[in-house]
Amino acid sequence: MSSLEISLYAVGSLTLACGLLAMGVRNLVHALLWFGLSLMGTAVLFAQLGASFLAGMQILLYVGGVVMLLIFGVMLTREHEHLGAVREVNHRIRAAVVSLVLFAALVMAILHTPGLDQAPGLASQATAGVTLDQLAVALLGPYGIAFEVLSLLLLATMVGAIVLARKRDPGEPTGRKPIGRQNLGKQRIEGLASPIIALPAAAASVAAIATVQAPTVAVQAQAPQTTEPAVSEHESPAEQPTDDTTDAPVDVAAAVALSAQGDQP
Amino acid sequence: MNPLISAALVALGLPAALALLLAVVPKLRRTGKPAALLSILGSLLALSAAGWLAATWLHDPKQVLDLTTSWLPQSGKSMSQVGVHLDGISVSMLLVVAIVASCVQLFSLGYLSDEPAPALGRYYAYQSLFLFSMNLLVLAPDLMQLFLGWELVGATSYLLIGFWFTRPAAGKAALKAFVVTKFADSGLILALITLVAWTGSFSWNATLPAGGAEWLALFLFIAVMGKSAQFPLHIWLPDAMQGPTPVSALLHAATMVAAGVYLIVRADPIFAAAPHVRLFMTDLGAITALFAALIAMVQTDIKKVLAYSTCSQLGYMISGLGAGSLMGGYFHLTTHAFFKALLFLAAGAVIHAVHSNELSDMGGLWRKLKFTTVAFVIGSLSLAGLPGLSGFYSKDLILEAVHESGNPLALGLLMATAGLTAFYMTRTVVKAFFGKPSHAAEHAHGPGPSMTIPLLILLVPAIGLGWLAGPMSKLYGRSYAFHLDTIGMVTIALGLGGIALGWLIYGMGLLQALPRAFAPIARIANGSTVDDLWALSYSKLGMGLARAIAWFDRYIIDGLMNFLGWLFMWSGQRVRTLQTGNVQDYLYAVFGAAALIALWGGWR
Amino acid sequence: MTAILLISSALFCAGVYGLLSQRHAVGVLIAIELMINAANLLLVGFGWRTGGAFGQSFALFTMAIAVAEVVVGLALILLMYRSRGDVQVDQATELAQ
Amino acid sequence: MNFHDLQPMALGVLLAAAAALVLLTDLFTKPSTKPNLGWLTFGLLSAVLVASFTLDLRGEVASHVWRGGAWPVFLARLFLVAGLITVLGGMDHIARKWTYRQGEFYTVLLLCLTGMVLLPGARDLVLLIVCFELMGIPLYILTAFAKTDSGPKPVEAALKLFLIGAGSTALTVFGAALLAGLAGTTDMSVLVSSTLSPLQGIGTMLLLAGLAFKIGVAPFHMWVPDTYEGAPTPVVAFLSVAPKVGGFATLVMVLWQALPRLIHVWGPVTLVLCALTLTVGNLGAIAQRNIKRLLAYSGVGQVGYVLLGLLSGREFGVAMMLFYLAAYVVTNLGVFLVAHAVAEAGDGETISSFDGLGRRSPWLAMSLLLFLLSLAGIPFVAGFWAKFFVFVAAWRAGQSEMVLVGALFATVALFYYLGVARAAYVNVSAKTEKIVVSRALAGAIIACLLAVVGLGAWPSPVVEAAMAAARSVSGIGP
Repeated sequence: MSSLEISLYAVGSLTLACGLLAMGVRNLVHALLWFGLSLMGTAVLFAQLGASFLAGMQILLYVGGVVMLLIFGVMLTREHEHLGAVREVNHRIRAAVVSLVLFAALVMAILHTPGLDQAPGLASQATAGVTLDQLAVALLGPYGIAFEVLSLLLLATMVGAIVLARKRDPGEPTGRKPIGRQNLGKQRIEGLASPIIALPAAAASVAAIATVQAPTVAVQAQAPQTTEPAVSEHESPAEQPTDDTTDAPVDVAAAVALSAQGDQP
Repeated sequence: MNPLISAALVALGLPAALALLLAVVPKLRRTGKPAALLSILGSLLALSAAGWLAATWLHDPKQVLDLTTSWLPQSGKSMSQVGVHLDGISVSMLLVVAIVASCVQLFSLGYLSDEPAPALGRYYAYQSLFLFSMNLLVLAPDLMQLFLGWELVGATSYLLIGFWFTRPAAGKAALKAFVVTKFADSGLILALITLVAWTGSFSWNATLPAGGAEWLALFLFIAVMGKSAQFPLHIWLPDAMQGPTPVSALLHAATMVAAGVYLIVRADPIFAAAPHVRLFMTDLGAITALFAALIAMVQTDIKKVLAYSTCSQLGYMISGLGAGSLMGGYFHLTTHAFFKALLFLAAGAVIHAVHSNELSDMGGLWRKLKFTTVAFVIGSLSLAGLPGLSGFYSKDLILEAVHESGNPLALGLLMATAGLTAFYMTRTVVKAFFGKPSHAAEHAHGPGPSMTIPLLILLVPAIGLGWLAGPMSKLYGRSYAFHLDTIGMVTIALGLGGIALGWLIYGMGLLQALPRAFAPIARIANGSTVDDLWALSYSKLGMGLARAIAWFDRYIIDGLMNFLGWLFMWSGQRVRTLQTGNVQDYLYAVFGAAALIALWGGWR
Repeated sequence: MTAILLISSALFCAGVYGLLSQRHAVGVLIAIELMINAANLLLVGFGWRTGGAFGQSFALFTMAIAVAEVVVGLALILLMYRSRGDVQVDQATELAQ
Repeated sequence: MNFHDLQPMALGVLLAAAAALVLLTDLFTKPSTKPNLGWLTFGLLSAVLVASFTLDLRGEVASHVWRGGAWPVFLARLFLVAGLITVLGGMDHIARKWTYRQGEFYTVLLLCLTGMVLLPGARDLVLLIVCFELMGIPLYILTAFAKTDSGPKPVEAALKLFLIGAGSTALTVFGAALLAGLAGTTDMSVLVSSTLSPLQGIGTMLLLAGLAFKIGVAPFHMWVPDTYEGAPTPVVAFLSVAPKVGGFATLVMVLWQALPRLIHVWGPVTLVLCALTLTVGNLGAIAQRNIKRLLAYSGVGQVGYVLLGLLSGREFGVAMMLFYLAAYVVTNLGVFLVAHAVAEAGDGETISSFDGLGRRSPWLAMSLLLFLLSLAGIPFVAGFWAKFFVFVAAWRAGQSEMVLVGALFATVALFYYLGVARAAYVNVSAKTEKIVVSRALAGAIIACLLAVVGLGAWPSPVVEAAMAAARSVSGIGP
């Protein structure tokens, strides 16, 4: 067993332990913190495997973005007061059975698959790792189309998240009473509109970061990759502020109007 | 275009055009009478076209004419042909359908005179649709078009059984007929699938792989069992009597139920290569014949008697075809169509007169309905196989064929059925037309001309068609000359015996009649013992057996279908309760299944 | 490579366990993220083994997809909170049978 | 890469541009004129459909990553027809209920269609998954589009779809990661070129499980009845057809094109799933009282037949599967739109809400009857040929047992389909007023009706097109 393997096992088992704790503890905020640690552990694993850019992305996107968003989610739905985040024992046993069956299948297959540890690329390139340039070329080369489609996906997500999360549609008359069982907490929910709008920004940052690489690639590959992809590629970053600016003020106005209304009776 | 083809197209297209007209012009449909007259005119024109065709073919039986266009072209070649195919077989069936349909449409005018005008218009729209569908089936050049007609006929049957849809029983019966025949139709669909999978077309003359013909014939026969009401899929037919009586005459006695027999005749090349299926057909037909005849003995509803009698006669046809006698099966189809239509229409006249289907509400009707009585009696005698009437010749042909095929079991069952048939028809005749009139029968009124004329028309072939067996056989590409041998004489004896027995028991009253008839024996055998024994054996054993079989039919065969329905319903409920609404249970199912198939994937 | 495969399989199965045992909607989301994270680890591992850029590129796309799903999921959780007043996934059983 | 290089995937590019156009138009539209956005979308979709006939869409994009030809074009037309009918049928509902967020609705719908249209051409696993997600994520959004307007049900429906969908995505990604990692590439044409190993089997199975969720194969179908019941009907109409077509297209590409060498792994599993799906779908539908739940289960049952076509082998089976999908799209959209029309008239969504429909609105009832007959596979409407051809394909592939099982369940299906028809024609209702159907919705129903009857009377052109599409897809790959 090489030293790399030993360290991989060490970090891996820490990561796994954090993951298991995240899935097992009763307090949801604690679970989130364990989850964050597990993600960091994964980032370390990435770095050990020579994927330093991805390790950075992992920290930036997951630990910085997703975990924070999820904490927002927990806070805003005020569910941190409820501690019963996990289900009853029989459900947990059921869940454990399923995951153990799956794990058994995977382990069995891993142990029966020959040649996993002796691949051609393992010795030569692996230690050097994949350079950022190589990654950028791949992202805008063979994966260029997928990249464009991804930007459409993020656009759809953004539009959808905004339209679902906002309390009131722009232009909608405010006379209607909100439908919902829990009217007490509604003022506080208003605040959610803006973080939810901010979420797509985080999502779009993947696109943005990768876009940074585009000029380099264009120069390096000396390919005429200029005109068309820009249409959809710049769509998402371009669209986002527009939506932000139009929706947010209206939303805030609506929120103010609503809270005023809610205060009266 | 050949004028003969044009005539066939008239017979096919005119009813279709009328049905379409009545469907899309509600105003016309709602007028009732004019719509009815239009439809009758259409059927008469179709009849004259069919008559001309039949006359031509009687003159030149070997002629074959086709007008087809390819449908479902696939990869360069054509899978299916639609159009008309005229030969002796299709032309003779066309004529039978046209005659019976015209008579029934005419008869309905009087029978349904009390219906509101929109309902009458609707009825005639269905009638025209039926005529079109049946002609489509009859003239089909290949199995696909036949299937099209087959399904349309089924759908029309469904509509007509449920004609009085406000009666819950009618709706239920229509649904039952639909589901049972649809179940059987999956056999036909399987046949289509296998045929096209093996040969790439729907022609029944294609060369099949080894053993293919047996499978194909089996699938086709499953469909026939449903459509032609063979045991145990006959259960829909008695219930189908919920429709108006002329409908029963047309669809459920004379033409539609015979479509199954017609299919076997058409697909003769396939059945000819399937000896096992044919043996099965012979036996099942004979079983159905006896089974249904036994049930008919104890029915109290005049239409149910005729319905079971239809099952029984269809059993004859199937048995004959199974024995390899195309002529016998097909000729019996033809004669049966006429005399059974006659019987049903006469029964319709009776029902119209007394406003009841129950035999107990009838009795002594011959005083009031003299002509109807004559028609019904002649129809019964033809059905019972009295020599000289048409039913005798066709039945004799079948029995001869079964005898020659060396199947003594089937022959015995069919012979017994011949006696029973005569017996239960005598019972019906006596109960309905003779004896003491019931209250309703006292006030019965005679049928109008629109009801008597069809009876008169149908009387002619019911009596005389048997004499035409020779020329008819040429249409089927066979030859035939009547000769009476042992089988025929035994059949005659059985028929006469059945009639005599029925007359003794129901006409004269058993308890008075038997002591006198068996008096010498009774004296020797110590008084009234034989009498009692006979009474006992008859009432306890004979009728008991019939009742037991009727019970079996009602609760076991029918019950089996109901049980299947219940089983599906029950499992449906179980599937429903799986849906707890808790998304985690759903996730559990999803990931449980994923884990299991992953286990499989890793193991492989 | 076996090490990476084992670790990521275990992480994935931990996610499956969480998915089936968490009752809080955010908890379920965490579980899903953990599973996708395991897939990413697998991809990076395979990329390291083979030496191409495909592993890391694929992992980047997966990350973006995961983030998009979190965004939509949080919006839905918010809606659920508004309409029901709680976000316990096992309590939302209005639609059943 | 310049614009001409993208010509084969022009339909996707056009749809993305259409989405952007609708979004921008929405920004500059006053609320009073927003209902025109529906017509704008309809026009744009029609234009793309026309473009699918006029443009030359053959060839490859970006070195084998995306390949055009008859296969993606056939599927794109199916998606576009589904989108057009959904937009037409749902237009009034959307304008009335969601007046101030119509623009977003149509944008998301168009983006979803973009994902679908791009999906069948993908020859790269990453692109395939991204397109699959572009199809999937907008559906979560559309399902939740009613938000809290009418109680918690729509949200619950969307949440169930989302949670199971996201879980399935994780499965898909993990499976794809295993396969791609072992092959050392994401190019689908060389995904299984090396020696076979158990891990590849697991990867295939996890990928299959993830994809099976989208098409509602039992036991991955659990979300289907709940989501169909809770979500807004026009969305459900779309959800019940388009993603299924997309899911099956993906399955064809993954199973037949990329992993044909692993047929000994996925073949038996798919067969078992097919039988299970037929059973669960058809039995589940029997006991339902809500029309949307009934149609949900019936849809699961229908998936069983499509799966049978998929299983039945490369060219003919896939072609017959495509024809089945085409028939299913128009039929199922039609039946959902009729249910929508009845529900819009305030009669609810139970089966008894169809009582007396035959007398109240004869044309609506007749359309319903024809759609139901088509779903039941009764001659001679579209659904009959669909079932028939699939059975022929299955028989030719030696799956005669499955043909018998399928035929049996086709008879069982009559019970529940006729139950609805019976409500419309036999049952009596106290209500006698005619059901008012808006012109757009009526147009959508008539379009479906014409397609169902037309495909029933003359299926040949679509059969030929499906054959061509299937030929073009099976000619590629190992």
